[in-house]
Amino acid sequence: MNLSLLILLPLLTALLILLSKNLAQIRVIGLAGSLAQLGAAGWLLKLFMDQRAAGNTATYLFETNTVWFKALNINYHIGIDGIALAMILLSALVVVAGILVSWTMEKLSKEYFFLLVLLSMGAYGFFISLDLFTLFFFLEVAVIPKFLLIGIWGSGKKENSAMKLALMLMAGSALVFVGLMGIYYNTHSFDMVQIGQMGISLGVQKFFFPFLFLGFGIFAALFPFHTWVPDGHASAPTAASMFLAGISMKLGGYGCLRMAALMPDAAHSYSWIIILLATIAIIYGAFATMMQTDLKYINAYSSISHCGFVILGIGMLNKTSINGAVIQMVSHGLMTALFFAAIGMIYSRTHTRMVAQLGGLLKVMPFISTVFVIAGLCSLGLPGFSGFVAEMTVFMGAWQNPDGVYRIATVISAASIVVTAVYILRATGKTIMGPISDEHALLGDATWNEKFAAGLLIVGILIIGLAPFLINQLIMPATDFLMINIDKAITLK
Amino acid sequence: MNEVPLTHILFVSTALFFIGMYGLFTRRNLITMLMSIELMLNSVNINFVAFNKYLFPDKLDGLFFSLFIITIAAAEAAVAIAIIINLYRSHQSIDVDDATEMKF
Amino acid sequence: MSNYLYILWIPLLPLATFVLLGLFGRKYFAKTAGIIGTASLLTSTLLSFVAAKQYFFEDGKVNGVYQKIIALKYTWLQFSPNVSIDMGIIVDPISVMMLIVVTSVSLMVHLFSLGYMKGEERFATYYAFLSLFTFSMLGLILSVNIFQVYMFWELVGVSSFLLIGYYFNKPSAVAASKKAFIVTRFADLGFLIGILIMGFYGGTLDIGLLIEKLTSAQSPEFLSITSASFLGASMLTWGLTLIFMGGAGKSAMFPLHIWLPDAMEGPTPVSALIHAATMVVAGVYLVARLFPVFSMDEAALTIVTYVGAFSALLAAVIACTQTDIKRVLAYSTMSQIGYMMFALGISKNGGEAGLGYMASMFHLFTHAFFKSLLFLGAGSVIHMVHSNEMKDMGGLRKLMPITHASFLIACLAIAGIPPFAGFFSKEEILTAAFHENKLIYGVALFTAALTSFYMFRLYFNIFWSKDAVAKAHHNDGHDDAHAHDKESHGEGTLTMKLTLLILTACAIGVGFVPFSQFITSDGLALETHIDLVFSIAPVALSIIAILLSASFYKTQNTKSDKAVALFGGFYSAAYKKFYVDELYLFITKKIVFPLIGQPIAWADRNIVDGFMLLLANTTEKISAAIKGLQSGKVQNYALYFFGGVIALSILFIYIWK
Amino acid sequence: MLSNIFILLRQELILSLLIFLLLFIKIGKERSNETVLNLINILLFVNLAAGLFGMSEGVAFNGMFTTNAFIVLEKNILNLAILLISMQSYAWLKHHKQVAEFYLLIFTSLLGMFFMISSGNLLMFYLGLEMSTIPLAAAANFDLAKRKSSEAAMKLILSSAFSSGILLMGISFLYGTSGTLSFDVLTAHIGNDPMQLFAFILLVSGFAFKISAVPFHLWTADVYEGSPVAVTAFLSVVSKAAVLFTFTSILYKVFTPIATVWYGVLVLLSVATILIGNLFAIRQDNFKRFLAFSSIAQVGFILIGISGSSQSGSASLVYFVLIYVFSNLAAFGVVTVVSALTGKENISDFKGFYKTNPFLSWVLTIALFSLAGVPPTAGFFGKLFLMMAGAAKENYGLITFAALNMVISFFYYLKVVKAIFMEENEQPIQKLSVPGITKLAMYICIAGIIITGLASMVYDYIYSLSIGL
Repeated sequence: MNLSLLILLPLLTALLILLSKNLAQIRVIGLAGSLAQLGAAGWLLKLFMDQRAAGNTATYLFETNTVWFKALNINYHIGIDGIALAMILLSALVVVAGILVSWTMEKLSKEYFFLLVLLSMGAYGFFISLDLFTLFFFLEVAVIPKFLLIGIWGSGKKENSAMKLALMLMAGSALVFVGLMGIYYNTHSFDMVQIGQMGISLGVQKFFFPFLFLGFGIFAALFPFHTWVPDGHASAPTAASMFLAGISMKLGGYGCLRMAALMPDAAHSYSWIIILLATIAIIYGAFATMMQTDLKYINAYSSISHCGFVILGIGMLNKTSINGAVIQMVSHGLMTALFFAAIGMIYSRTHTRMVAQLGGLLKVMPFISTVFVIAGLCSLGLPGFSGFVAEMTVFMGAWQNPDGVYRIATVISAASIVVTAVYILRATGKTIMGPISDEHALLGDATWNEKFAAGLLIVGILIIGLAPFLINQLIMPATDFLMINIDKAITLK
Repeated sequence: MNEVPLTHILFVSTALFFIGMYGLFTRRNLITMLMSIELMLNSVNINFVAFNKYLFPDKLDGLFFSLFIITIAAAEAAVAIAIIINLYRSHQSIDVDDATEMKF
Repeated sequence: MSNYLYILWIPLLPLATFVLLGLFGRKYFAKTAGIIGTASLLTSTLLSFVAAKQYFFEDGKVNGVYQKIIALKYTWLQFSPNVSIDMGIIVDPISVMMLIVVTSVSLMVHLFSLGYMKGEERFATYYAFLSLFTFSMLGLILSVNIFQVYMFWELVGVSSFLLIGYYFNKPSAVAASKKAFIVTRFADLGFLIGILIMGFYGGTLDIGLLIEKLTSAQSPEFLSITSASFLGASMLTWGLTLIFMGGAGKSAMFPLHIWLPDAMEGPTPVSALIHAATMVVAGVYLVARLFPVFSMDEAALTIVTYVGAFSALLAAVIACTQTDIKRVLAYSTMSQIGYMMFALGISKNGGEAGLGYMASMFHLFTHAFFKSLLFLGAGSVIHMVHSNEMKDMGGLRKLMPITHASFLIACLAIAGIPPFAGFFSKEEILTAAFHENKLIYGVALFTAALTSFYMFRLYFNIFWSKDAVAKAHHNDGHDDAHAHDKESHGEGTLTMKLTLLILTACAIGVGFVPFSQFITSDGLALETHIDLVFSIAPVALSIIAILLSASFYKTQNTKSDKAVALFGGFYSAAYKKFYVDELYLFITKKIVFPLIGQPIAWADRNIVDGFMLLLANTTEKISAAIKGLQSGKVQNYALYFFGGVIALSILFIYIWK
Repeated sequence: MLSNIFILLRQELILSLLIFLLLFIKIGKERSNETVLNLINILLFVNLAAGLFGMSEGVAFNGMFTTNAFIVLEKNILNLAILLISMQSYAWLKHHKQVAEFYLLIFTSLLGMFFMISSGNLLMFYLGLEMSTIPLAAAANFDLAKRKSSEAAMKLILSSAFSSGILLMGISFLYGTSGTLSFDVLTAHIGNDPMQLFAFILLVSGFAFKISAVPFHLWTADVYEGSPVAVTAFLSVVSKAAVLFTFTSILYKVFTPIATVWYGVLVLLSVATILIGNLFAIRQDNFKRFLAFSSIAQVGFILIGISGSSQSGSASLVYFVLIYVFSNLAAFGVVTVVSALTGKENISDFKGFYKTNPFLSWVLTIALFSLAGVPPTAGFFGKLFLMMAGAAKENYGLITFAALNMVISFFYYLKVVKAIFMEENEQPIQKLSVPGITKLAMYICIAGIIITGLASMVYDYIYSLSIGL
C-alpha cells in the first residue's frame, strides 16, 4: 500500500469540503473521509502484520523514497514502523471522533471542517515521513490550523490563547529547524535512515540535541514550556481540543523519541536533565490540576502530567520504558480525546464548565456521565483501561535503572497517581455525582453521533487496556530496532 | 610650472563632499538641500576627472563618467524640483520640517 | 495433576453478568437483574464447591502435602524476557478456601439484596456493580502473578468505590466513596513500589518463582535484595513493608483505617459483602499469599504483628463508643482483621510454629460468615427502623424474632463463646500468640473481652433496652432503603429471612471444620486440639464482659453514663475516633492544598506563564522605545545613513582585520 | 553582429517599444481608461511571454552589457511582477487621469533595472540605477493632490540622491584605485587595502539604501506609506528585487577577493535589519507601513541567504524573490483594491473583514502566511532555503537568531489574520466588487504561492542556472 494515500485522502476530503454547499453535505463528506482514513489505517495495520508475519524484518515497511528537492538532497521519504503505525491508528480514531462531535457546528462550518481535515493531514504526514525536512514540513503544517480553529471557534480569551499557542509552537519548530541545519551540514543528508546508519559525531550530537529535543519538547508540553497547553486546550472548540491533545501533542513526543534514537549518545548524556524535567512536569502538572475549577483546565493540566510520562519513558532510554512511552502516547491520545469529548458534550448542554456549577449529571445524562467516568478512571490508571498498561510499563522500565536519582524520580512520578486519583474523583464527585441543580434537571443525554464518537474511543482504550499484548506486539520490533543504536551508545560509556 | 599634486585635488573634492553633506544635514530649505547634494555630486566629478588625469591618462573612463553624472544630476534636479513645487502646492512651504507627517 | 481449567468460569460468569447488566441492564433487565445476577453467582458458587471437593478430597494432596497447582497461565503483558504480567489461576489451599468464602457470601448478599434493594431505581446497576466486585475479588484470589494481584486489587477498589457511592446524589455517600478510594489508592502506591522492588531484585513477577527465589538463602536474588539497603533497612524489608502497606490500606489497618467506617454509607448488603467478609480481608490474603517471603524477614513480620495488634485494640476501644450500629460493626471488623494480621505476624513458616498462619486463615474463614450475618441482620433492622442510630432502636426482639435470634448467635460467635464458629478460630489465634509473644497475647485477650462487650452493647441496644418503639419513622438522610416505605414492614421479604437463616447455620457450623487438616503454611496437615484449660481464661473474660454490658444496656439505666463519666476524656477521645480523621483533614486541607497545590497553580500562571508574557511585553516595550528612530525628518535619515557608513568603515577597515 | 544585439537586448527592446507605444497613445486621440488599461495589460503579457522564449547568452557594447539565462530569468520575474501589479491596480487607475504617464514612469524605471541587472560595467550600472530611481520618485508623487504623496516623493528623491552621491564616491575611489570600470577587469585589482575597503563600504551602503537594509532603511516606511499602493508594490517588490539581483552578482563576481569582509558586513546588516524590521513592524497600524517594515525584515533573511555565498545562495535568493513577488503582490493586491474602493488603509479597518469579503480575506491570509513562511505555502520553502544557504557557513548563532526572529514575525502576521477572522467591528468594510482582471491576478498569485513551493522543479531549474561564488 502506498503510504501517500494517507496524505491524499485528507487532501481529497478537504477539497470536496471546499466544493460542498451546506453543513449537511460538509459533515457527511468529512465523516466519509475520516472513515475512509480509518479504514485505510486499519487496512495498513493488516498489511503490516501480514508482512511481519511473513518474516519481513525490515525496520520500515512500505518505504517509498522519491527525490523532492534534488539540489538540496531533500527527499520525500516515507515509511512506517510499528510506532508510527500506532500513532497513525490513534490519529485516525481521534479524527473520526472529532468529526462526529462537531456534527452540529453551524458557524463557518466549511472552514471548520476544512481546517480539521488539514490538521489531520499534517499529523499523518508527520508520522509517515522518514526525511527530516518532510517531518519538519508536516510538523508546521499542523500548527496554523490550530491557531485558526482556536481563534475563530474558541471560547473565552481565545485570541490570546491561539496566539500564545501558535507562537510557542513556532518557537519550538524554530529550535527544531536550527537542529536540523546542524544535522544537515554535518551529515549532508536529511534522511533519518541514512543518518541513523552513518551516525553523528559526538560533538555535533551534544550541541544540537538540546535544540531538537527542546523544540519537540515544546510540542509535547515539556515542563517550563507547557503554558500553551492549558489556555490552548481550554479555549479551543471541542474537536480542536481533541485533536490538540489527542494528536498534536503526540507529534512532540514522537519527535522527541525519534531524536533520542537518532542521537543516542547525546540523549544518554542529557538523560538526567530530561528525566528531571519530566518528573517535575508529572508531579507539578498533577498538583496544578488539583487546583483547577474548569473541567477543560483540569484535563489540560492533567495532559501535562501525563505527557510527562512520555518524556520520562524516553529519558530512561531502555526498551521497556520506551515501549511504555509509546503506549502512553496512544493511550493518552485516546483518553484525553474522550475526556474532551465528554466535557464538550456536557458544556454544550449545561453551557458551563465550572465544576462548582455542575452536579448530579448522572441522573439526567447517564451515558455522558459514564463516558466521563470511564475517561477519568482511565486517566487515573485503572486496570482494564489503557492508562494502566502505559503507566505500569513506564514504571517498570524506569525502575530498571538502578541509579538512585532515577529511582527517586520514578517513585515521585508513581506518587502522582495518587494525586491523579484525587483530582479525578473531585471532578467526578462534583459534576457527575451529588445533588443536581434545578436548571440542569431537564437536560437530555447524548445523541447518536456523540455516542458513536465516544464508543469508538472507548473501544480503543479497552483494546489496549484488556489486550496490551496486541499493541506490544505491534511496537516491540520497532523499539528493538531503536534500542540497537541506543544500547551501542550506552555501552560505549 | 610645477603642477598641483593629486592629493590637493582629492582634498578639495573631499572637502566639497562634506560641505555638501553638511549643507544637506543643516539646511531647512528644500532647494538649498538639493543644491548641497549637487555639491556632493560635483565633488565626485572632480574625483573622477582627477583620477583620470593623474593616474590613468591613457583611457577616458573617468571623464565620461563625470559627463554622465552631470547629465543625470540635471535630470535628478529636474524631477526633484518638480516634486518640490508639488510639495509647495500641498504644504504651502518648502521647509523640510513641515513635511514630517509620516513618522514612527 | 488433573485439570482445574473450569475454575476459569467462576470469575467469568460474574464478569459476563456485569457486562450484560452494565450495557443493557437499565433498558431490558430493570426488574429481572437480581434474578440473573443471583443465578449466575449460584453457578459460580456450585463450581467453587466442586473445585474445593476435587482439590481437598481427591487430588490436591500429593504424598500428604497440598500442592500449588497452576491451572492456567497466560502472558498478558511482556515487559522484558523474564519479567511479565501473567494472567492465571492458582489452585492451592487458601485460594480454594477464599473461593468458597467469596462466592458463598456474595451469593448470600445477592439473595438478601433481592428483597432489600427491591424497587430501587438503579436496581440493575446495583447488581452489575455487585457482579463486577465479585469478579474482581475472585480474580484477585486466583492470581498467579503479583501484578495480577495488583490489577484486581485496583478493580476491587473501584467497584467498592462505585458501590459505596451507589446513592450518588447523597453528598455524604459521595464523600465516603471518594475517601475510600483515595486512601486505599495511597496505600496501593506503596504496594506498587513494593512490587517494583520485588520484581527488580527477584527478576520476576510470578509469585511462585518469586517465593522460590527469595526463600532460598543463597540464591543470587536473595543475596542481592538483602545486600541492597536503603535508609538502613534491606530492600527485602522495604519491599515487603511497602506491599504490606497496600494490604493495610485495603484491610483498614491503623493508620489507613479511616475510610472503613465512612464506607458504611453504602447499601448495607454491600457493607456485608465488601467491608466485612471479602475485600477487607484481601490484605490478610496478600500477606498469606507471600507468607514464605515474609517469613524470611523478621522486621517485616514484626511490623505486621504490631500494626495488627494495635489496630485490633484501637478498633475495639472505638467500637465501644459508637452509636451508629453499622459503624460499630465496621470497627469490630477492623478489630477482627487486626487479629488475623498479628496472627500471621507471629507465625513461622511450616510445622507447629506455623500455627498462627493456619489460625489466621481459620479466623478469616469463620469471621466471613458471622460478620456478614451481623451486617445483614443490621441491614434488616435498618430496613425496618429506617435509621442507623441505636437511639432509634430497642425492644425489637418481639418484632423481628428471626433477625433477633440470628443476631444473637452471631454475637456469641464473634464473642468466642463455644460452640460457635468464632470460638475455635479465636482459640487457635490465642494459642499461637501465647506461644510466640506474651504481650500480644495480653492485647488479644483484652481485645476479646472488649469485643464481647461492645457486641452485646449493640445487641442489647437493638433488641432490648427500651420497649418496642420501632414504629417511629425517621425518614432522615440516614435512610438508605427509602425506595420502599410502607409495603414491607416486619422482617422484610422471604429471601432476606432465608439468607439470615442460612448464615446462622454457617455461624454455628463452620467452627467444626477440621481446618488445620487443609490449610497450613506448608500444606502439611497440622494436629491441633482444643485445650480446655487454656480456653477457660478467654471464655470467662468474654462472659464477664457480656454480663457487664447486659447490666449496662439490657434495661435503660444510668450505669453506662456513670461508666462514661468514669472514663471521661478518654471516652470522648474514643468517641471522636482519637481524632485520626481530623489529622488527615488537617494534612490535606491545611497542608497539601494550600501549601503545595495552590502555590504551584499560582506559580504556573504567574511565574512560568508570566515569563512568556514578559518576553512578549518586553519586545513590545522595546519597539515602542525605539520608535524615535523613525523621526520623519529626511535629514535625520540621511544622518543615520551616514552614521551607518562611518560605523561600517571603522568596523571593517580598522577593527576587523 | 547587429542581429546579435537584437537578440541579446530582446527584453529591453520590447520594453522600449512599449514606452514609445505609450507615448503615441498619449498624443493620439482620447481613449477611455478601460481600453488603454486592457491594451497595456495585453502588451505586458506579450512582453512577459516574449521574455520567456529563447535563452540568449553573450556580451554586448564591449562588456558594458552582459546577459545569460540566469539574468533573463531574473528579468522575466520582474516582468511578471509588473504584469501582476498593473492587473491589480486596475481598480485604482480606472478613474485616474494620467494612466499613460503612470505606465511611462514605471516602464522607464523597469528598463533602467534591466540595464542595471545586466550591467557589466560600473558606468552602466550607475546609469541603470538612476534610470530606475528617478522615475520612481515621480511616480511616488502620482496622487498629486495627496499631501502624503508629495512628502513621500520628496523624501525618496532627496535620500536617493544623497545615497547615489555616496555610491558615486565609492565608485570614484574604486576607479581611482583600480583604473577600470568594467567588472571582470576590476576583480583582479580588488584587494584589502583600506582605500578599496572604504570604497566598497560606500558602494554597499548605496545598495543597502536601495534594498532598505538597516540603518539605511529609514526612507522606506514613509515612502511606502505616502505613495500610491501600486507604486508601493512596485517599490517593495520590483525595485528591491532588481537591486538585490545586481548586488548579489556584483558581490559574487567582482568582490570575490574580499569575500570574508563582505560576509561580515552582510551578517551585521542582516542581524540589524531583521531585528529593527520586526520591532517596527509589531506596532504598525497602517497596512502599507506594516508591509514596509515586514519587507525590511524579509530583506534581512535574504541577506542571510546571500551571505551563504554559494550556488544555493544565489539560487535561493532568486527563488525567494519569485515567491516574494507572488505573496507580497497578493497582499498588496488586496490592499490596493480596498484602498482604491474605500480609501481605508489601516489594519484596524480590516477587523471582521472575513464576514464581508471572504475571498479577499483568504487571499490576504494566504499571502501573509506565505510571507510568514508557513507551510504548505511557498514562503516556507523560500525562507527555509535562504536560511539553509546561510547555514552553510555553519554560523549557527546567526541561524538561531534568525529562526527566533521568525517567531516575532509570526506574531505580527498572525495579528493581521486575527483582525481579519476573529475580531469584531461595528462598521466593517462593506462587500467589495473586485474587477475580474484583478481577481485573475490574485488567482495567479495564489496559484504561484501554492505551486512554486511544492513543485520542486521550479527551484531545481533556478538552481541549475545560478552560479555560486
